[in-house]
Parts: sequence; C-alpha cells; structure tokens
Amino acid sequence: MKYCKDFIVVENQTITSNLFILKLQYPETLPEIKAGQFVEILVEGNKDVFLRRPISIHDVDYKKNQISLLVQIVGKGTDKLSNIKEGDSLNLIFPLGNGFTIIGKKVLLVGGGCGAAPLLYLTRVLKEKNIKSDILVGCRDINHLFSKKEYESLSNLHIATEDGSCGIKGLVTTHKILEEEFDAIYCCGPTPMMKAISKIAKDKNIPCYVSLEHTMACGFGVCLCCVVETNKGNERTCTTGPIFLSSDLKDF
Amino acid sequence: MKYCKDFIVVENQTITSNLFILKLQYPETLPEIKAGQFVEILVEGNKDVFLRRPISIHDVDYKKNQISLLVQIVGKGTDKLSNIKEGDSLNLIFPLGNGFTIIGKKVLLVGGGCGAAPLLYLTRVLKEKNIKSDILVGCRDINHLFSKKEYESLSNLHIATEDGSCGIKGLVTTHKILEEEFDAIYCCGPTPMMKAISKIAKDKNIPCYVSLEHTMACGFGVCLCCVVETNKGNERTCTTGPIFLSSDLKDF
Amino acid sequence: MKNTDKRLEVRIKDMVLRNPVMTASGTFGYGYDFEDFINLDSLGGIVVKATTGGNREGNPYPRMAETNSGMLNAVGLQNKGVDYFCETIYNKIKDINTNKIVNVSGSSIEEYVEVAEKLNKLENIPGIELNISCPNVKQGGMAFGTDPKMAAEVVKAVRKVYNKTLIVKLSPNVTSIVEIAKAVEGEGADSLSMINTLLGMAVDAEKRKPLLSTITGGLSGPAVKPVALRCVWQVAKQCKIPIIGIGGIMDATDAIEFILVGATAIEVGTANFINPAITEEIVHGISEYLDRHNIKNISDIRGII
Amino acid sequence: MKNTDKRLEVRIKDMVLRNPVMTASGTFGYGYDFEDFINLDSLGGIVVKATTGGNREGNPYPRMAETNSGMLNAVGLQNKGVDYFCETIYNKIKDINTNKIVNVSGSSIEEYVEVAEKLNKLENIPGIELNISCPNVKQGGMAFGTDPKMAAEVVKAVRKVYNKTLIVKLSPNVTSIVEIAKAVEGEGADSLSMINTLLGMAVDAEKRKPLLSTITGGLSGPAVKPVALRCVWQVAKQCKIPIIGIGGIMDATDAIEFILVGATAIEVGTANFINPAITEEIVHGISEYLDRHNIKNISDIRGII
Ligand SMILES: Cc1cc2nc3c(=O)[nH]c(=O)nc-3n(C[C@H](O)[C@H](O)[C@H](O)COP(=O)(O)OP(=O)(O)OC[C@H]3O[C@@H](n4cnc5c(N)ncnc54)[C@H](O)[C@@H]3O)c2cc1C
Ligand SMILES: Cc1cc2nc3c(=O)[nH]c(=O)nc-3n(C[C@H](O)[C@H](O)[C@H](O)COP(=O)(O)OP(=O)(O)OC[C@H]3O[C@@H](n4cnc5c(N)ncnc54)[C@H](O)[C@@H]3O)c2cc1C
Ligand SMILES: Cc1cc2nc3c(=O)[nH]c(=O)nc-3n(C[C@H](O)[C@H](O)[C@H](O)COP(=O)(O)O)c2cc1C
Ligand SMILES: Cc1cc2nc3c(=O)[nH]c(=O)nc-3n(C[C@H](O)[C@H](O)[C@H](O)COP(=O)(O)O)c2cc1C
Ligand code: FES
Ligand code: FES
Repeated sequence: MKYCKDFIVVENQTITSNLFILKLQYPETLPEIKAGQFVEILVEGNKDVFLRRPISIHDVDYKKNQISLLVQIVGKGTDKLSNIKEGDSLNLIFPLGNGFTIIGKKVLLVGGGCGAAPLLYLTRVLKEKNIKSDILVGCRDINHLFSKKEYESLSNLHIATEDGSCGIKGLVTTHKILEEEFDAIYCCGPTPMMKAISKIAKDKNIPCYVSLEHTMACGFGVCLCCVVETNKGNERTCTTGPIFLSSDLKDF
Repeated sequence: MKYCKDFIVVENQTITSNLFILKLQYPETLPEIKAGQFVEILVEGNKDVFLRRPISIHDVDYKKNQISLLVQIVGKGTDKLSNIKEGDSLNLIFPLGNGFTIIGKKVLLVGGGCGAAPLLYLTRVLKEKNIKSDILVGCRDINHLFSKKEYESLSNLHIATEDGSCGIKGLVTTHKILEEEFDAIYCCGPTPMMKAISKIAKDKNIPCYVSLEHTMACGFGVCLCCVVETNKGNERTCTTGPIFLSSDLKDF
Repeated sequence: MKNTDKRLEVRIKDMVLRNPVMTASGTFGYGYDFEDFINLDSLGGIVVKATTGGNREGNPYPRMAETNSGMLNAVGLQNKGVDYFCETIYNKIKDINTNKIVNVSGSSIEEYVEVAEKLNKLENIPGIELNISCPNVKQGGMAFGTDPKMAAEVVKAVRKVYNKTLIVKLSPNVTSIVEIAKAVEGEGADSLSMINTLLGMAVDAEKRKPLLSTITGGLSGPAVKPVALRCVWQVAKQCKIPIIGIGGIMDATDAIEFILVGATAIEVGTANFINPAITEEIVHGISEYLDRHNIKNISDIRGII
Repeated sequence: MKNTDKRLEVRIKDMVLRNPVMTASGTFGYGYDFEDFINLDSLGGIVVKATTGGNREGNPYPRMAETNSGMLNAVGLQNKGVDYFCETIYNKIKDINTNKIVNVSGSSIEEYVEVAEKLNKLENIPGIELNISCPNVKQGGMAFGTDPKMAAEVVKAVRKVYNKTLIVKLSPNVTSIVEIAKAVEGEGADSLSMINTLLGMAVDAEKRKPLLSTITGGLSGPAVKPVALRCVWQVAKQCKIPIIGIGGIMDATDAIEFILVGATAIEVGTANFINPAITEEIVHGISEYLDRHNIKNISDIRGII
C-alpha cells in the first residue's frame, strides 16, 4: 500500500553547507517500510520545480512515527527543500520501490557520499534480524560524515575519506574490509563506485545489491521514464528497483 | 527615471480578511513620486504567478524613504503577497504611469473600495499645494474603511457604506457632497462607479480624472497589452495613464 | 467515495461515462497502480498505455526531462504487445468498474489494424484510442497524425475491423489540426481526443548534452494547456463528433475550461505524477463548480465559448 | 558597464554583433524605454516593434493573459506605419550604439516590399526581420509563414528590394519548420530567427469567457522554450545560414542552450517584462559561462549538440 500524505517537519539539521537531514513526523501510524525504499516529495515555492523529487528513506522510528531523509543540495528542488522549517508540512508519496533483499548472516554495506542515505535504516533492520554487518562509508572529509554515532551503535563502522581526515585516506574500493568474507554486499553511492564494488562482489561470487538513482517522473511505476536495462529488458527503476542485484543489470 | 530595485517590508498590516497595507522601506533616497503612479511587483514563491503585479502607490513618506501599498486579495498573486513578512524583500519597478494632473483650488476625490488606494497620497499632495479637497469614500461596511485618520487629517472625509455602518447608507453616487461646486474630480474605483462620477462631472462641466486598472504585462510601455480606446486611438494605460481625463476615453 | 452526480454524465458514441474525467494514456499505467490513491470507479474512464502489435522495448534511458511547468518524455511506446495485453493484462483490469479504453499505436496501417482487430474481441473494452500522434518513435504514429491523407487512411482501415467506440488522438504538431480532424471524422471516427505532446527538446547547459536519449521528446503539462485549449476550440467549431480535451489539466478549473471550449470529456495526464489522487478531486471539483454556478447539467456549458 | 568581451562577438551576414544577445520584437518597444535599466550599447542588437505599411490600431483590449510559465498576447501589430517610423522614430533611435533591426510585417507581399524598400534607405538600420509568423492578425503574416511556397514568394520579393541583412522570422505553428526554413533560405534570406509565438488560448472559467478579445493569441515565455530549442536544433541541422534563437529565454543558461543547439545569436522577449535589466545580465552570464568552462570563443560551442 502506497500513501500520499502530509508529514510535519520536526527538524531540519544542517550537516554541511550542502547536506541536511530532515526529520519528519507522520500524523498516523507508519506503515511498514523496507530499507532501501524511497519517497517522492512535493517541493513547493519554486516556480521552476514541477515534478516531485525522489529521496531515499534514511531512517525510520516506528515508536515516534518519524522518518528521516538525508538530502544533498544539487539543484533548485533540493535547495528549496533545504530552507524548510520546523512545523512546515511536506507532502510525500511513500513508501516506494522494492527495498533491499535481506539475506545471509554476515554482510557488508558500502556507501559513498550522500548515496549512503538508505544504509542507516538498513543497518537497523539487519541488527533486528541479528545479521552481522560491517559498514564502509566513503566521503570527502570528516565534515561530510553523518550519522556516525548511529552507525557505530548498529554496525561496525569503517571509514574512507578523500583527504584522510577520518579513517583511511582514499577511495572505499581500497579499504581492507573488502578483503574479508561476506554473504552479500549492499552498495549505494555514485555509479562508478557501485560498479567497482559489484565487480569485487562478482569476483567473490557473492550477490551485490545496488541502489539506482535514475531520474523519475512519477516514482510509482506508471510513466516508464526511469527504466534501466536488465537481463530481462527495460525495467522500471522505481518499482522493480531502485535496488537491483548488480548481476541483473546490463551495464554492471 | 524608472527604477527596478528591492524594497524591505517594514510592516504588513491586515485591514480585513482580504485587504492589507504593505509599508516598504527603500534603501536609498526615494525619487519624486506623483500621486496616481504605481509599481510593478515581482511576486515570488507561487509557481502560477509569472508576470509582475501592478499596484498603486497608496502613500509616500519621503522622510523615511517609505512607500505604502494597499492591496486587495483577488487571486494567486495578491494572496501570496499577503503572506509576506517584515524583513522580507520585494522587488519593484517604480514609479510608473503618469500620475494625477493637479489643478484648481477646490477639488473632490471619490474612491470606491480598494480602488481608493492612490487617493491617500493625492490628498497629501493637494494639502501641500494648499488645494482644498473633499474626499468621498465608498465601501462595503465600516470594517472595509482604511486610512480613516490619515484622510481626516489631510482632507474632509465623507463616507458612504453599503450597509450604513458608517457615513450615509448607499452608493457614493447618492452622496450630497456631489452637489457642491468643485474645480475637478479625481476618481478611483470600480469602472461603473467611475463612469457614473464622470457623468456627474460632465454635467457640471468640470474635468474628471479616473484611474484605469487594465491588465498589464510590462507596466512601462513596451508590450502594448494594456491599451484603452481614447479619442486619439489606442493608448497605453501604463504610460499615457493610468490616470485619464474621462472625456478623453471612448467608453466613458 | 463514489461520485453519483448525475449532472456529470456524458456520452461518447455508445459509451456512457459517469463523468467527463478520464486519464491520459501513458500516465496512468493500467489503472490498478492508482488503486492505493483513488477509487477507480469514481472516474469516467481510463485510457491505458499504448499497445502495439509486438513487444517494444521503447527508447533508451534517459527518457524524461523537467521543463518550466511541464516535462518532456521519450518513452517510445514501451509495451509487451497486444497479445500479452489480451492474455494477461486484460484479466487484471477487466473488472474495474469504469470505461477501459486502450491506446493503440503502430508503425504501419497493418499494425494498427491488427491491434484494433484483437481488441475488438475483448468484451470489457468499450473503445480504443488510436494514437496517430506519438512524437517519440521513429516509425511511430506521428507521421500518420501530421498528414491528412495518411490519417484518413489509417482510420478508414481500422474502422473496418473495429465496431465499438473509436477515438482518434491528434497531434498538435501540425499547421492545421482542423484539417486532420475533418479527415479523420470523414472516415468514421466516433470521437477525437487532443492533444498529444508537443515536440520539444531540453539541454543540460553544464554537461552540454541533450537531456533525452532521443534528443527530442514530447512536451506535456500546464505549459501546453494554452495550445491544447486552442486546438479543442478550433476543432469543436468545425467537427460534429465529441472531443476529449487533453493537455496540462491540473485541477477542476482546467477541466472546466476545456469543456467551455467544446470538450465532452477530458483526460488528465502529467498531473497524475504530481498528485496521484487528482482525478478523483477533479470529479468533485466539477460538481462543486456546477453547484456554485447553478448549472443543471455539464452539457449546458459545453462549447459555450 | 559596457561589455567588451571579444569572445562573444558574432556575425550575421554583414552585421557584427558585439555579443549574441538581442531583444525580441514587440517586447522592447523602440529600445529607449529601457535606458533607465540597462546600457543599450551593452547589447548585440535590438529588434524594434513590428512596422507595417500604414497605421494599425491593433486588436481591442484585453490583449494579454497570463498562463503557466508564460503569457498570451494579442497585440496585433499596433504601430504607426513605416513612414512614421522613418520620419519620427528613426531619429530617436538612430544613434543608439548597437544594431537596430526593424521587424517588418504586412498582410500582402506588396506591403512587405513597400516597408522593406523604405527601410533599406535608412543608413543606421543594418537589417530587418521579416515577420512572416504573427498569429495575431487576421490577414497577418502567419499565412505566409505556414506555407513554404508563400514564404518563399515573400522573401523573394523582399530580397529584390532589400540589400542589407535580411532575417526571416519563422512560426512554430507548422508541421515542418525545416521545410519553411529551407524554402526561405533558398530565396536568399541571410538569417533565420525562431520562434515566434505558439498559437494558444486562455479561458476565464468563472466568467466563462475567453481572456483575449481575439479569443486566440500568441504564447511566449519559458513554457515555449522546449519547442523553440527543438525548432532551432532541427533547422540548424538542415540550413547553413545563421539562426537567431528565440523563445522563453530568461537567463544566461537558457541563452547558452540555444547556442549549443545551433543558434548564432538569441533574442530575449517576455523576460524583459519581468526583469527589465535581464538582457545585460545575460551578456555577463554568458561571459561567466565561458570563463567557467574555459571556452575561448562562443563559436566553439555553437551547434555542438
Ligand atoms: C530512488 C532515488 C533515491 C534518491 N535518494 C536520494 C537521497 O536520499 N538523498 C539525496 O540527496 N538525493 C537522492 N536522490 C537524488 C535526488 O532525487 C536528486 O538529487 C534530486 O531530485 C535533484 O533535484 P534538484 O531539483 O535539486 O536538482 P535539479 O535542479 O533538478 O538538477 C540539478 C542537477 O542534478 C541532476 N539530477 C537531477 N535529478 C537527479 C537524479 N535523480 N539523480 C542524479 N542526478 C540528478 C541534474 O541532472 C542536474 O545536473 C535519489 C534519487 C532517486 C531516483
Ligand atoms: C495601474 C494599476 C493599479 C492597481 N492598483 C491596485 C491597488 O492599489 N491595489 C490593489 O489591490 N489592486 C490594484 N490593481 C489591481 C491588481 O493589479 C490586481 O488585482 C492583481 O494584479 C491581481 O493579481 P492576482 O494574482 O491576485 O489575481 P489573478 O489570480 O491574476 O486574477 C484573479 C482575478 O482578478 C482579476 N484581475 C487580475 N488582474 C486584474 C487587474 N489588473 N484589474 C482587474 N482585475 C484583475 C482576474 O481577471 C481574475 O478574475 C491595480 C491594477 C493596475 C493596472
Ligand atoms: C510519460 C508519458 C507517456 C505518454 N505515453 C503516451 C502513450 O503511450 N500514448 C499516447 O497517446 N499518449 C501518451 N502520452 C501523452 C499523454 O497521454 C497526453 O496526451 C499528454 O501528456 C498531454 O496531457 P498532459 O499535459 O495532461 O500530460 C504520454 C505522456 C507522458 C507524459
Ligand atoms: C507582447 C508581445 C508582442 C510581440 N510582438 C511581436 C511583433 O510585433 N513581431 C514579432 O515578430 N514578434 C512579436 N512577438 C513575439 C516575440 O518577439 C518572440 O518571438 C516571442 O515572444 C517568443 O520569445 P519569448 O518567449 O522570449 O517572449 C511579441 C511577443 C509578445 C509577448
Ligand atoms: S518514475 Fe515513472 S515508472 Fe518509474
Ligand atoms: S503594460 Fe506593457 S505597454 Fe502597458
């Protein structure tokens, strides 16, 4: 079941000059949300923003009926969104997409930049299911690291920064944790990173789940604008995905 | 000289549920403004508002470099404008239009509803020039009366309300003050009212100046969208007007 | 809540619509995707996705670009073909309690005829919408929709094999839409729907690349409403068969505008992406408009401009 | 501040533009109305209002309606005629230090020729823009602009009497703009400008009336930009003469988009109403774009899409 409802902004937390986390209150009981699912946000007040904007669900708090979103400012819609204030309401279509397939006993999560957004909630779900997880996060520098405490409490956190200001210096793909054994890898971030990680997974012969951020007009399967080439032909990223087994994707 | 500049909102005063007065601070020295001139406001934050909105200058305070606008909410632009807050900025093109021709020694001003907007500043100008003025204001009821004190200090105020809650009960056209002698009449308000008053002026053989609110795309003479039929052919309301001698207008 | 406002009922040939609000092809999937948001039986009808003779993969990604008050799409008729529709999809939608119309596309007269013939057999499909106006496929329908002779030919051929309600969807990308409309009416179309998308293009100035894989695509949304209203108005003055107005309808006021210029029914497209409950809201909004203006029947305001 | 960025210089036949930014006819008066807001000599050129053979009163009020991301106008070529232009207006504008181009309209080939011939004698008018695409007058130019044969004829006739830069302005309200463009190029036009407005319509649902006195009018503004970009791109691929891109340009990024798809220069129209200083800002914005992307000359990115 999908909903189209107003949430109330509880908090708009600035992480860096172009990264912020919105905590949103749902006025009713939250439906079940899978890690990796996303919302479609109606951005108001900017005349150049016509369509909704897809944003992954960063975290879910069922007790408080709150969700949080981690957003990077890249253009007019996300910029407008960054100015939203406590108490404002925000219309969302949710929850959308397939979510991650949860498998194995010991898994690795790899996140790059703000692409890591859906991984926080995934670590929470994994922990509840008693699946051991390591999470490797790559970002520009220590200032771009977010939700560190939460990650640490839910998973084993490993960090790679471009400038070495935290964790190892370099790309996530050079991190030693990748040499360990896992039952599956879950990866979110820039496409080149996801491709590199899925290649590593392929070599290890384990499944790698990636999250695609194709441009979307509807987000719930009806416009066919968001397709990705899979082994079975063009599939909708918004409903068949956004999470795909990398081996199912033609370009991966 | 026309300007395209930002003003700062000093006050947004609610008069009735659909009428408000904006007091705007100009950061520099105000240029000379004639009574009857208007501004073109850039309304932001509503995706359905594309063009600027023309609004008459209600009053001018050269000492403080402030102007005020009296606005009635009739649609999406004026509605958005009504939500503007102290400290917000507002981009205006100003001063636009010809303004009233000041003549005579004893004149009558007639205003209907929010159409009366440009008359307050006119009373101020007349007073400065030592021209005796009476002002007759018509409105729905006492709640829709605005700037009463200012009018009283600058002119002799006469009132007509539809429900008789203030002044005489009935239309301005039935008010006794119209029977007196004047050198000119200045009239702003709904077209039927302006037509009725200009007929009275014609009978008295005195000039009657009316203010037209034709829809405008530019407001400064370049688009030719705002024309009115005059004895000399189509003229631009925004530059030849918005103030016309009613005897020059074909429809009057 | 089911709308039972009898004032809204309209007819397109033999098809009775409980109200004029339909959905535009390619923007409403097969209808059931909207069941979470609205009651499908509150609508006058739904027009499902373009169906072609065989399976089509459509155009490569990226297929859409946002524009001012609108969007461009280059989906390119992706669908699994008419046989899959008849065997699989039909069963999923046949019991939806509203008029289910299939949008039919093709690259040749034979393909249009084949699809129409197969759909003619489906009991619960009271009509088809012949898409002779899709700008998004190389050998797609647009060539048929921009030449009066070709338009007439394809309609004539389909009319022979299709005996239920035949709607023909017109392209605005023509010098004279009236000419095409008359040609199509002359060959026995029961209704005309318009407009399909305007041919447009969008560019990423920073990357210096077109935003669509196909470079050009179809423009829809409020940006095209003035063009759509003009097309409906022009054609309504010259043709007798009912018109279905399409293009940038975002609310009940927009829908009323189309009816005022001569549309019997309307289709809502891109607006479904922004508010998936919009169609049902439009139905209620039209009722409210009739209340407010004391109008006894929607037909009383049809074409009064 | 005068822009002296040499990278921006472009040529349209014999006309040298210090930068590609011009103004669109009917949206910039005769130029001097903008002197309070910008330095006219910062622009590549200005295209003044439509000029016809005799005085024209234009259409009755109301002449404009706001639409989503755009507006409709139905001005209808109001102007005092070519003699008044030559005798009165010319003196007011002849010393403005930029290219002053006159937009020429008519209802017959003879009228176009008469106006062009008279303008040919004005020393400080380096070019004219032949408006064969105005949708707002009954016997107006649009008929010429929608038929390749008529378009060719009028250009041929004007070319005979006009020996400076001849720009022909095309209508988007056609099935194939390329066909018209080629016909016009074939008769010796020096440049093509596009697009004129899209034929549209707007309705007041509450009053149940059209918003324009003429019912239909011309759509402009960002709403039409995707159509305009598509037209320029299509024509640039098929014609050799320089193209001037017009339609919904609101900022430097929009201007760059037109250049990327093949325009040599651009004209800014409706945006002047919203920000009367926009043209000068666009000039600076283009310079900044070239800086940011390390581009040596504007021609290096022209038509690369
Ligand atoms: C399923 C899904 C989940 C997503 N989750 C998140 C998230 O959790 N946090 C987050 O910050 N962003 C996320 N995104 C990306 C986000 O949707 C875009 O950044 C946003 O829509 C851009 O809107 P804008 O108006 O700010 O940018 P625009 O002004 O529209 O565009 C600015 C620039 O961003 C690019 N861009 C626009 N949309 C996308 C997109 N979908 N993907 C990549 N680039 C794009 C444009 O090409 C352009 O160059 C997600 C996208 C998808 C499809
Ligand atoms: C020279 C001039 C001076 C004006 N001075 C004032 C003033 O001091 N105070 C004030 O409140 N208003 C004034 N107006 C009218 C004001 O410009 C309009 O009410 C406003 O533009 C409506 O914008 P909107 O977006 O709220 O309405 P929209 O949503 O655009 O339209 C709502 C309704 O208002 C009607 N409308 C729109 N524009 C006008 C107009 N120009 N005249 C009459 N009806 C219109 C529309 O037809 C529609 O029915 C003036 C207009 C002009 C031309
Ligand atoms: C994503 C998308 C896909 C479309 N697919 C089709 C289609 O398959 N067949 C068709 O006839 N029209 C198609 N259209 C056009 C719409 O049905 C409609 O005519 C057009 O979008 C204008 O209406 P709107 O402005 O309300 O969207 C599509 C439009 C969009 C936006
Ligand atoms: C109010 C108005 C008047 C116009 N008058 C003319 C005209 O006289 N001659 C002409 O060729 N184009 C005329 N146009 C069309 C513009 O020059 C331009 O082609 C069109 O508006 C698209 O550009 P834009 O979207 O930047 O406005 C006019 C446009 C507007 C809005
Ligand atoms: S975004 Fe519409 S189908 Fe995926
Ligand atoms: S509003 Fe443009 S000329 Fe008057």
